[in-house]
Order: sequence, then C-alpha cells, then structure tokens
Amino acid sequence: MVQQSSSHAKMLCVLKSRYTLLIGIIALEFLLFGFLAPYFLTLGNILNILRQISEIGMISIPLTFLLLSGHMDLSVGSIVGVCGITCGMLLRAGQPVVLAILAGIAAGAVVGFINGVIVGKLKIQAVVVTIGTQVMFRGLCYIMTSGRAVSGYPLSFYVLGGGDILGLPISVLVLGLCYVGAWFVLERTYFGRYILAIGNNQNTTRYSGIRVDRVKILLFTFCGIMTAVASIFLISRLSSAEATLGSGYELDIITAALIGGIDINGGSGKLQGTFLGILIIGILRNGLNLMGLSVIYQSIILGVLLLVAVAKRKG
Amino acid sequence: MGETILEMQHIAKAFSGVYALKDAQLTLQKGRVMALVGENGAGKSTLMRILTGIYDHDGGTILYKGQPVHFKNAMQARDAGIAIIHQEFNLFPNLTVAENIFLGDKSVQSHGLVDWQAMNRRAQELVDSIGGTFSVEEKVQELSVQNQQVVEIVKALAANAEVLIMDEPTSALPESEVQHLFRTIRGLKARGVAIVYVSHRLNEIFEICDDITVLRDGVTAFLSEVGATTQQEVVAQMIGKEVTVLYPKQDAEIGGVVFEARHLSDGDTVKDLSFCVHKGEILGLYGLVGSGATECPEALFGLVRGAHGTFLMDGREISLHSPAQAVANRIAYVPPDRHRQGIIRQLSIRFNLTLAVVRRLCTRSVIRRKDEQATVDDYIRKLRVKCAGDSQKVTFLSGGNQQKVVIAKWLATNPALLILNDPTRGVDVGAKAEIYSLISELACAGMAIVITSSEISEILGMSDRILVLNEGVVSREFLRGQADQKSLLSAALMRPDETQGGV
Amino acid sequence: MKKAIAIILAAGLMLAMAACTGTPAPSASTPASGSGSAEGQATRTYFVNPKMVGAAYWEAAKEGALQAGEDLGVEVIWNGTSEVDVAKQINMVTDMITRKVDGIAVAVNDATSMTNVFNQAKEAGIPVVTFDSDSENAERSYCILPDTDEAIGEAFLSALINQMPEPKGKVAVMIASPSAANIIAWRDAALAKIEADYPDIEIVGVYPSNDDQQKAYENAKSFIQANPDLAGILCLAGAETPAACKAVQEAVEAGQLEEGQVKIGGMGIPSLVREYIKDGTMTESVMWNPMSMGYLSVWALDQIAQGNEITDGMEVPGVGTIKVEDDRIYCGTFRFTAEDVDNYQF
Amino acid sequence: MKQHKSRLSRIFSAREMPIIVFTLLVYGAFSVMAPNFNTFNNVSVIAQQITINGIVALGMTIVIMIGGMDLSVGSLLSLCGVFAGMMDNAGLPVALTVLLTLVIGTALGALNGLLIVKLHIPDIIVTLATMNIFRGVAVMVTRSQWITDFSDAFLHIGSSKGGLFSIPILLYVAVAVVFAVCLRWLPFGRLLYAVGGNREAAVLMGLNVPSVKIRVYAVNGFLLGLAGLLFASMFGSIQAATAATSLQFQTMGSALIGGANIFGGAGSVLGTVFGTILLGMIKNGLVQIHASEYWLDFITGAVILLALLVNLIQLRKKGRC
Repeated sequence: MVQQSSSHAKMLCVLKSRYTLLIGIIALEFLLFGFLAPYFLTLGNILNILRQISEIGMISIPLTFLLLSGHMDLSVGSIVGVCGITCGMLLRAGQPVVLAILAGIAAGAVVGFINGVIVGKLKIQAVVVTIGTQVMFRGLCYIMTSGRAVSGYPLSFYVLGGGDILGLPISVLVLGLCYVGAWFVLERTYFGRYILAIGNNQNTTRYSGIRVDRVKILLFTFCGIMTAVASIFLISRLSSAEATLGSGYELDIITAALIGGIDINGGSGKLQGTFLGILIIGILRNGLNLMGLSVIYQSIILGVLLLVAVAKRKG
Repeated sequence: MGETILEMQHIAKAFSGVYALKDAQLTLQKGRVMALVGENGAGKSTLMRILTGIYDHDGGTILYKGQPVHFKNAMQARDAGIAIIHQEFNLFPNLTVAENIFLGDKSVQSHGLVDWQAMNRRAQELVDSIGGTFSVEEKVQELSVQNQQVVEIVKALAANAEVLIMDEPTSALPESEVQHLFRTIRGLKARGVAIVYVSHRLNEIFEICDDITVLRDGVTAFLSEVGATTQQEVVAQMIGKEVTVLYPKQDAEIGGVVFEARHLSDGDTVKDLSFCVHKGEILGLYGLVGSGATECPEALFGLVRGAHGTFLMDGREISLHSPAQAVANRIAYVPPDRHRQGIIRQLSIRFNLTLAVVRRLCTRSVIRRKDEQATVDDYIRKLRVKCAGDSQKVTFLSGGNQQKVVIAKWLATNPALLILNDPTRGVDVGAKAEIYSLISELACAGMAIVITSSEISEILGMSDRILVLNEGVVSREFLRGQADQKSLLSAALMRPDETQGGV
Repeated sequence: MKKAIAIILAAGLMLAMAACTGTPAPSASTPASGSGSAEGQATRTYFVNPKMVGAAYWEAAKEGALQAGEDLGVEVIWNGTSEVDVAKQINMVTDMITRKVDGIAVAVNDATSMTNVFNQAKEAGIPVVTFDSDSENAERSYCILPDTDEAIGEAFLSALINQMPEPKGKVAVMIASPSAANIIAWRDAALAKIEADYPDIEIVGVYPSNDDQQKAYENAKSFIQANPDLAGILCLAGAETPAACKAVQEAVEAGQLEEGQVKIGGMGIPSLVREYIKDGTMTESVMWNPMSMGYLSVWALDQIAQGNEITDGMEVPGVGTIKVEDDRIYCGTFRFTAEDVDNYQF
Repeated sequence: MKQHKSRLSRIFSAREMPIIVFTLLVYGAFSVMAPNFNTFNNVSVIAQQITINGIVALGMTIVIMIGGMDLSVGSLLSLCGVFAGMMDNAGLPVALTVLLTLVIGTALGALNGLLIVKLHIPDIIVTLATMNIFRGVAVMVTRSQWITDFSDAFLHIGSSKGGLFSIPILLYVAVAVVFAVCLRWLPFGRLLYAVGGNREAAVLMGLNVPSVKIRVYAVNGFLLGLAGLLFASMFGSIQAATAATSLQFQTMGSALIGGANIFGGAGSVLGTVFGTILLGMIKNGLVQIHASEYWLDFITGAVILLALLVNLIQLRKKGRC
C-alpha cells in the first residue's frame, strides 16, 4: 500500500518535472517535422543536427556553470571571434596545427581570465562587465583581421570539424565527452558544490572559508577555454574565421539554458536541462530550414517557445 | 489608561490543512506594553501577520476599538492605526530618512508633487521628538542599525499608529541601545500607544512590559501581568515543562594557550586588542556597540579588509587575511546573521553541513561519497539535528536546528578555535539550552572557544573568563563567578584608563 | 490564470507553426504535385540562399528567383538567415543538402567558408552556383555576378567622378561591413584607381556601418563635421547612399556645406535614392539588377540540371544577353539618373 | 552654514559626478585632437545623433531602476517605426500616425510588463522572448521591404527646427526634463526608487508592485514608440530586420555608466543623459580624429569599462571608511 502510493507520487513527480516537458517538446518536434519536413527523419539529418549544435553546446557548458553561480557572460560570442581568429591566423601563417589550437585556447583563457578578474576582484556585476568586454573583444576581432576573413588552413585541420569516428562526427563526440565531464564536475566534485553554493548564497559561501573570487575567476577562465575549444571546431567547420565570428551566440545559449530550466538568478537548474534546450532549438531550426520556412517565423516561434517553457515551469 | 483598544479572540489559521493557530487570544490596552512570547513555531508571527492584514484568518474575531474588523492588506491595517516593525527592517536603503517616513503620504504633497521642504521639516521634528540625532536627509543605508530602528518607529508615529507591534526589536541592538529603545517605548506608552513586544529575551520583557501572553502550539497558554509572574514560570509555560538549568556550563579542564592575538586592529572599531584562549576554555567577549566585541571575531576570521595584528596558533605565527586562511589555520566562525552568513537555505542539510569541509573529503577533487555520508550522519546524530533526512532543505528546519547545522558545518572541519558570534540569536528557548550544552561539551573535549553575545546573561552563564571591551581595547577581565550583570555592564561603560588598575 | 496563459501561448505556437506550414510563403507556387519533391517524378526543386533576408536588395533578388521558378516550371525555395551569420548560413545549406534538392544557389557571406559544404553537395550530386559574391576555390559550377570586382569598384567611382567638377579634393568612403569580401574588393579597386589616376583626390577615411542604418547616418554626419571642405562621398553599399544624402542635405540646410559642394556617388538602390536623385542631391548612381541575378541563379541551375551548356552571349528571357567568362556569368551594371530612375521597381 | 556646506559637498559627492567629469575630460581630449570637434555645429550634430539612443536610455533607466531589464527595446523600436511608416504610407494624417504609434508602443510595452507580472517570469527572459517576437512580427508585416517614401509632414518631425535645435533634440530635452521632474517630485517617481530599493518592503507596505512594473514598462514602450517615430522620420526610411539591432546593449551601457544599479534602486536622469552623451561623443570623436575603422569597437568597449571603473571608485570611497 505504502509502496504503491510512493510509486504513485514518483510518477506524479516525473510527470510534473520540467524535463518531461522538455522531452515532450522534442517529441512533438520529431512528430511534426517527421511528417512535414522531407528527409528530417534520416540518420544523416540527425547527425547533421548534432553537428550543428556541437559548438553552441560546448559553450553552453561553462555558461550553465556561470548561470548556476548567479553570473552571466554576454561576451562569449566575441570570445569565439577572438579565439577563432587567433587560431586561424597562426594556421594561415603555417604554424603547426597543435600549436595553433593551443594558442587559440590560451587566448580564450586570457580573455576569460580578464572577465573573471574584473568580476571577481573588482566586484562589478558580471552582466555589466561583459556588456563592456563584449564590445571590446569584438573590436579586437576587427583589429586582428582588418576586416578580412582569415582562411587557408592545412588539410589536417579540417578533420576536426568534418571528420568522423565510428560514424559520429568528432565535434559531437567531443561535445558528448564534455557534457559527461561537466556533469561529473557539477555533481561529484567539490567545485560543483562551490558553484551551487555561490549561486544560492555568496555571502555564506565566503563565510565558509571558500575563496569566492577565485572560484569566479576560474569559472570565467573555464568559460574562455571552452569557448575557445568551440571556436576551433567552428573555424574548422567553416574553414575560415572572420571578424563577426560567433556574434549573437550569447543570447542563443542563454535562451537554451532558460528553456532548459536554469534559474536566471542562479542556484538551481541542471546541466541536462541546458542540453535539452540546445537540442530543442537545434531541431527547430533544422526542421524549419528543411521545410524551407523563412527564418522570420523561426524567431517568433523561438520567442513563444521560451515563454511557454518558462511559464509552464512556474505554473 | 487601561482602556481596551484591541481584542483578538479564538483566532485560528491553517496552512494547507496544518494549524498554525488554533485558539489564540490577545488583548491590548492603551498605553500598555504586552509581551508576546512563545517558542519558534508557536504562532507568534502568524498572529501578528493576521493582525496586520498580511494573512487572512480562518476563524475567530478581531475587535478594534470595539468594532469587528477584517483587514484585507497591510495598507488597510496601517491606515487604521496598526503598525508593525519587522525584525528585518522594511526600509528603503536607497531613499532618505524623510522619504522612508512619508513615502506615499498625501499630506506632504502639494498639487500632486512631493513637497520636499515640508516633508523634511516634519520628518526632522518627528525624529527629534523621540531623541534621534541624525539628519532626515541622509540615506537610510548610511545609518547605523539602531538609527534605522528609530526610523521604523518614527514611521509608525507618522502613520498615527495606536497599536505598534515590535518583532524582536532588540535582536539587532547592543545592550546600551536597548535602554535607549526602552526610553522610546516609555515615551510611546505615555502617548497612549498600545504596544506588542515580541521577544525571546525574558530579562527585557520583565523590564519593559506590563502584561505577558504566552503562545504554545497555536493556543494562548498563559496570560498574566508581568509583576505577577516569574521568568521561570514563563519559560515553563512556553515549553510546557519546568526548565531548571538554563546555562548548563560544566567545568572543563583548562589547558595551555591555543590561540593568541597580539595588537589586533581592524583599522576602525578594534584598536589594539591582545588576548589568548586556552584549551578547553570558553572566553567571553563583551562590550557595548562600537566597543569592538562583535567586530573582533570578524577581524579574526579575515572578514575585514585592512585588519592587522600578530596571531599565534599553537605558538606558530599565522596570517589571517581571508576566511579561507582562517579555516586553513583551524579557526571556525559561527556568524550572527544565520540567513545571510550561516546557511544556504535553499540547499540540503548535507550540502550545508559539508560545505566547509567538502574539499578535504575529496580524492583528486572527487567527493568520496561514503565519507561524506558518514560525516553527515555523524554530526546529525551528535548534534541531535531534528530533520526528515539529510537531503531536507535547510529552510524547512527550525531556527535552532538551522543553527545546529551551522555549528556542525564547523565542527566537521575539526577546528582548534571556535568563534561563536551571537550564536543563539533568533533561537527558541528549548534549542538554546541544547546549543549551550553542546558548547559546554565541546569545551570539555578540549576545544578553545570564543563567544560574544548581545545577551549579557549568556556571556555570564557560559564563559570561563570574560573580557570586557571598551573603545576597541580590553577594559577589564573577569573570571567565571567574579562578575554579575551589574559589574559587567559598568565595566563596559567605563573608559579603559579608569580601570587600568583592575584585575 | 498562469495555466491559462501558458495554454494560450502553446496554442499560439501551434497556430504559428500550422500557419507557416499552411502557406509555405517563401516558396513559389508550383505546378503539379505540391510540396513534396521526394518522389522521383516530381518537379525539380532549387534552393536559393541570400546573404540574409529582410533587406530590400535581397527581396528584389528573391522576386527574380521566384519569377524564374514560375517561368521554368520548377520549385524554388528561398530562405536565408535574418542577420549576416556564416555559421547559420552553412547550417541552412547543409540542411538543404540533406533534403536532396536538385540544385543550390548561394550568395556567400564568407568567401572561404563554403568549401566543405560545396564538397558535400558535390558528393551528394547536387549542383551549386554562387551569386552576388563568390566562394574561393570551391566546387561550384558557375558564379553569377554583376561584373568583375574591379569593374564594379571603378563604376562606382566613376559615378562620383562624373558628378565632381574636377577630380580633386577630399573624399570619404562609406562601406557596410568591414568584413564583407566583395565590398572590400570594390573598395580596394576604387582606392587603387584613385591612386593611379586621380592623384588630387585625398581619401579622408573609410567608414563602416556594420549594416546599421543609424550608424551609417551618424558616421556621415560626423565626418562632414570633421571635414567642412569635403568634396565627395563614395558609397559602396546600398544603405550607405541614402544615409549620406540625408546627412549632406541636413548639413546644407544648416549652412555648414555649400549647396552642391559634396557629390555623392556609388551604389544606389533606386527605390532608396529616388527622392535624392530627383531633388538633385545626387545626379547619377550605379546599380545592377538583383532581380536578374536571382533569375539567373535559378536559370543556371536549371540549365545544369538539363545538361545544357551556358555560353557567352546567350539570350536569357527577361534578363537579356549575358556575358560569360570561364565559369563566371555577368549580368551587367547600369547607370541611372533622374530621368530613368522611375523605371526601376526595386 | 552647516547646511550650505553639506549641500555643496553633496553636489560633489553626487553619484553622477565622476561620469560628468569623465565626459568633460573626453570632450577636452577630442577638442585638442580634432579641430572641428569643439564647434557649435558639431555639438548640435552629436545632440542630433544621440536623441534616439537617449530617449530609449531614459526608458531603460526606469526599467533598470525597478530591478528590471529590457532586451526587446531594439525590436520594439523597429516595430513601432515600421508601423508608423506603414500608416504614413497608407495616407493617414500625421497627427493620427503619431498618436497610433505611441499607443501601439505603450500597449506593447505594457504587454512586456504584463507577461512578466502575470506569468511570474523574470524580466530578462520575457524581454528576450519578445525581442525575437517583435522583430519577427516587424519583418513579417513589412514582408522584408524597406519602408520609405514618407509624406513631407511626416519627414518634418525628424528634420525641421524649432529655434536653434531640431525637433528631435527638443523632444529629447523635453523627455529628459519631464523624467527628471517626475523622478524627483512625482510620488510615482519616488515609488520607483522604493520598489527597486527594497521590493519586499514595498510589498509589505501595501504597494501594488505588479502594477508599478506594468506601468514602468508601458512608459518605456511609449518612449520606444516615440523613438521609432523619430527613427523613421529622421532617416526617411526604415528596415525592420536591421533597425536598432544592438540598441539594448548601447542603452544599458548608457544607463549603467550613468550610475544605474543593475539590481535596481539607483539611477538618475542626469547620469543616463551623460552616459548617452559620452557614448555618442566617442562615436563622433573617433570619426573626427580619423581613427581606423577597425579600432572603433575596441575603443568604445574600453571606454565603457573605464567609465564603470570610475563609478566604482566613487562607490568604494563612499562605502568604506
């Protein structure tokens, strides 16, 4: 009797859970596009979707961490540009691929670190700081490229964005590994605890002997690094890097995270929610593209979807 | 005098089927102070929220000036003359004092615009009339806590309040300011205001209140004039049984010096403080506001930028520039503001309890979950934390149990020195006693403990040795049993140079 | 209440989707078998992808493409990103390769980024043409352009030089995005020409608007302030010309510039510069017909699909004679003045 | 005497002081570097350039003041401008066009507020959603076409002069003055500070916080309607997809530089106006000193950060000893 009622409660819980809603939306998308969009339900297209979301997915990981800790980084789009261009310029100059990749990642770490120091040490709100650095880093992109696209990479570099392992695109595999790793960090390590603690109550966290500013700097630096990794896959896929690379990514990712149930004020939400959010947006774009529907409708549908997903959660 | 202004009869209120109030009574008379006491969860705040229109009541009647009333919101109650001063002040820190007093008040508007001159003038008059010494053009965030309280009281006066509810008015005040507050309350009494004084502090109640109402489990359990009862009886009525020893301090074996601070200064209040704490000793720090008694622990824990001094732990010199350094040097700190500094209420007991120690429970950054579970189970059991399980959110615990979680968090780090800054603020009587006996046990087990408190009796009851601070330096030192309330208070009031010959 | 609103929103979402599917707005109405082209016998389907949707220039190209679809009896899907975004453009083209359309025409945002995608298309057996701006070393069959970059840059410049009493004085250059390859190429061509042939012209600066109408206008106002002796403005993108005209007009009204002191030349989308060319703020402008380019893209794809050769001097109905050099098809630029501006409906 | 001194010192310790000084310094620097910068003509050009951003930034200031944030400003401006243009094209009298545009702006602004309040969704999420929706609708109703060919009367709004300055500048000044007066002397203005300063206290006081919020977003929408009108009228054409796409960050930048607190409770008209002037001046000045086109964004971003730091220094001085 008792068992029954508890299993009942569990079922109710599952039904009420936002993840059920998110998976429901994805199922609905599959149903709708499966009927309406030609070639939607093919293995090739599914891989296609995954490949398309892989870069944004990679950036969504540190951004979710930041959102969970009550912060935000509006400069990730510009960081994609800076890192991609750094890496691309070295490749074009004939430097070894490994060196170029490392340099791109180092560039990401540096700009992320700058964000982190301003937020952590000078204690200015992250939103405000990253509005400023967003413009500044984008400016850096223009300075570095003088407006010309950076291209002409060695063939081996294109493997990253275009190659497969066991039928799966490399970028998708990396994305999967990153998500598993990030989930582990969040759930099983002390660092994950610190992120949640700061997101819920920064003061208490500091009073518990945790170096909050250091955690913040680490988070922003990590954000820079992951963004750099994503940018490298991106320029490999695009085979060029230009000054506008990655612009607008920040709002796309934040939208996905919010659809996935991350609390904008920090402290609550799950990584898997963000992933589902990214998936929902990716499938939507792909399906509507396949149907040949104008992107104008895409933005309206995305807006409505965001309201529905978040409103349902609260209601 | 003695005219009944408000009667609450047979008030009942349930939240999703659970009764918070079953049969509560409260009768207020003009110019009299009614103490409302009860353990946490007894229904005090629910009753006050009903009275001020924030909650609706399910049963019973409220008679105000002889008429049955039914306030739909706080605005209605306030317009009728019932005002409340919450424990957490409801002030707008970014506005001036005058605006806080008159916000939305049509009487200081002319032609639909705010008349700043008239508003400032009238506000200043009101502040002056109860002895406030600050300018009403200052922003509230620039005022001290006690002055903010004065603003709250003036707000009530400006609204012509005839019933004034004060929820734990002294919890944020140092002892000296309490007397100031009492003077203000007496002034209000003389004006014929009926006051409800909600507090845990029996000493204060017996000093300022005329009548006392004890709530227990949603029922009015006891009604009396203050003069006709005793503290023992009130405590007994609150918890439903007789409490004999409130401060269960056992004699612990006091060993060698564990921690020593030399020339501690925080660049502001604390001037030049030197003291040491021994193994197994409870050192009480006592002082009035601005004396450095509450600031000293913060400086020790690395919370104050610009604090300096020489610190020795077990004879080894250490530096304490951040909480992280303090924790690394085996210092633990239970802060006064539990909600903002002690717990993370949205998270589980397990999360809170291991927050400070979780890094040590890791192998290559990964938490050893078995060890974590063992730690959590251990402390929940040892500290007798009443909870539904370690995954329960801390917000659902009572104040006392929340405080136990905070203490457990620190005990888990195995500290050599435990600093308790006002550890029983907002904790009900039953839980207080448990926390006291816990502190005593810890001392017996050989921990060095520093305790500060805004309650003089707590310091007297718990300390092996008491340092009285005045103007940032030690003005006098007492051993256990040497001091009583009077001598402690007078030492705190005396200037340091007058007591140089002391001890 | 909350639930009700949530339900209404959800319903709205469904409606929006349904509405979109009900009227596949951007694709041309096609003869016979409806939208599905999956079955072998259906009409051919071509995907035409502009740099972005929403701009008047691309709307004109869209009209041409859809017209071609109607004339040739094929289905044309017209879709693009809402802002210039290389990654999204690539995603869109990749999606269409998945859909196995019969041909793809792309106005490439980034000259190099399409290499991989076009290779994919080739592997899938889908012919590709580019239009408006080309892709470097990529597997595309043809590229449809107004003219060579050099010729375009020099044509824009000549529109300015023709208006100036003599080729000397200060000239400001306005461009849209400083990272658009074709605009940069035009700029370089024009600047090279100035350096070679017009030594008395001094370039005071190159001002990018990043495709922001407001910023173009602000830039123009600012450099007019900085250079009261300005003689000309060379505009290398469609939205820059009206912004320059507006700024010059206002400066003349404010008495900062002599009337007729500053000449404006370059690219002019007739509908946007009509009023300025009529009131004499400028007298001539150069443009090509984006409709022709849209039309030619679909036409070229259809020729390839039918296995026809495209040769120089071919007559294309509705477009006219085309020039073909190697794998480039030029539709030609034209010059227009107050007299014939009303002939152009885009 | 004491009163006087404190008043003087209050002026110097005002929150707006650093940004004003900073703006003047930047002005001085540009005047030295560019000969035509410090002229009446150029100043009026800058004034003309900042009117739209300035008006929107004032709306953003009150939104931020109550602890909100509006990411949809650019989209809503575009939508209003497009509506205005289309109504003018349809031959409506200008007065009616203006009126209807303002009504539409106010209504859609209120819709933002309503969604926030009724669905209990944070401001940033709602406006992120409506940012997409408004822009999509604007592009949809125009079928991606430029809206142009306005009537002369409509064009006059943006270009004719009243006295020394053009109508947009005068409108901007009028809006700023009205805002300054309302925020200082209107009881509702003071409520905004109260709601932003301590929301819980405002609720306990019995203030109707949701209604305040809706009204603030409505006022913001009204200003966006006005700005949309000016946009279409000043430029003589408007394109739904690209009009004012980065407006939200620019105007938030102005407000924050001007001392607004992203968590609410602080902000002033004076500060925001100077924040707007600073950003507008930098744009103009960089063109005047012939800075490379590729350096514009970088320098702008750096100056935003610098201005924020200047504010911070002053706050620190106040906050700690």
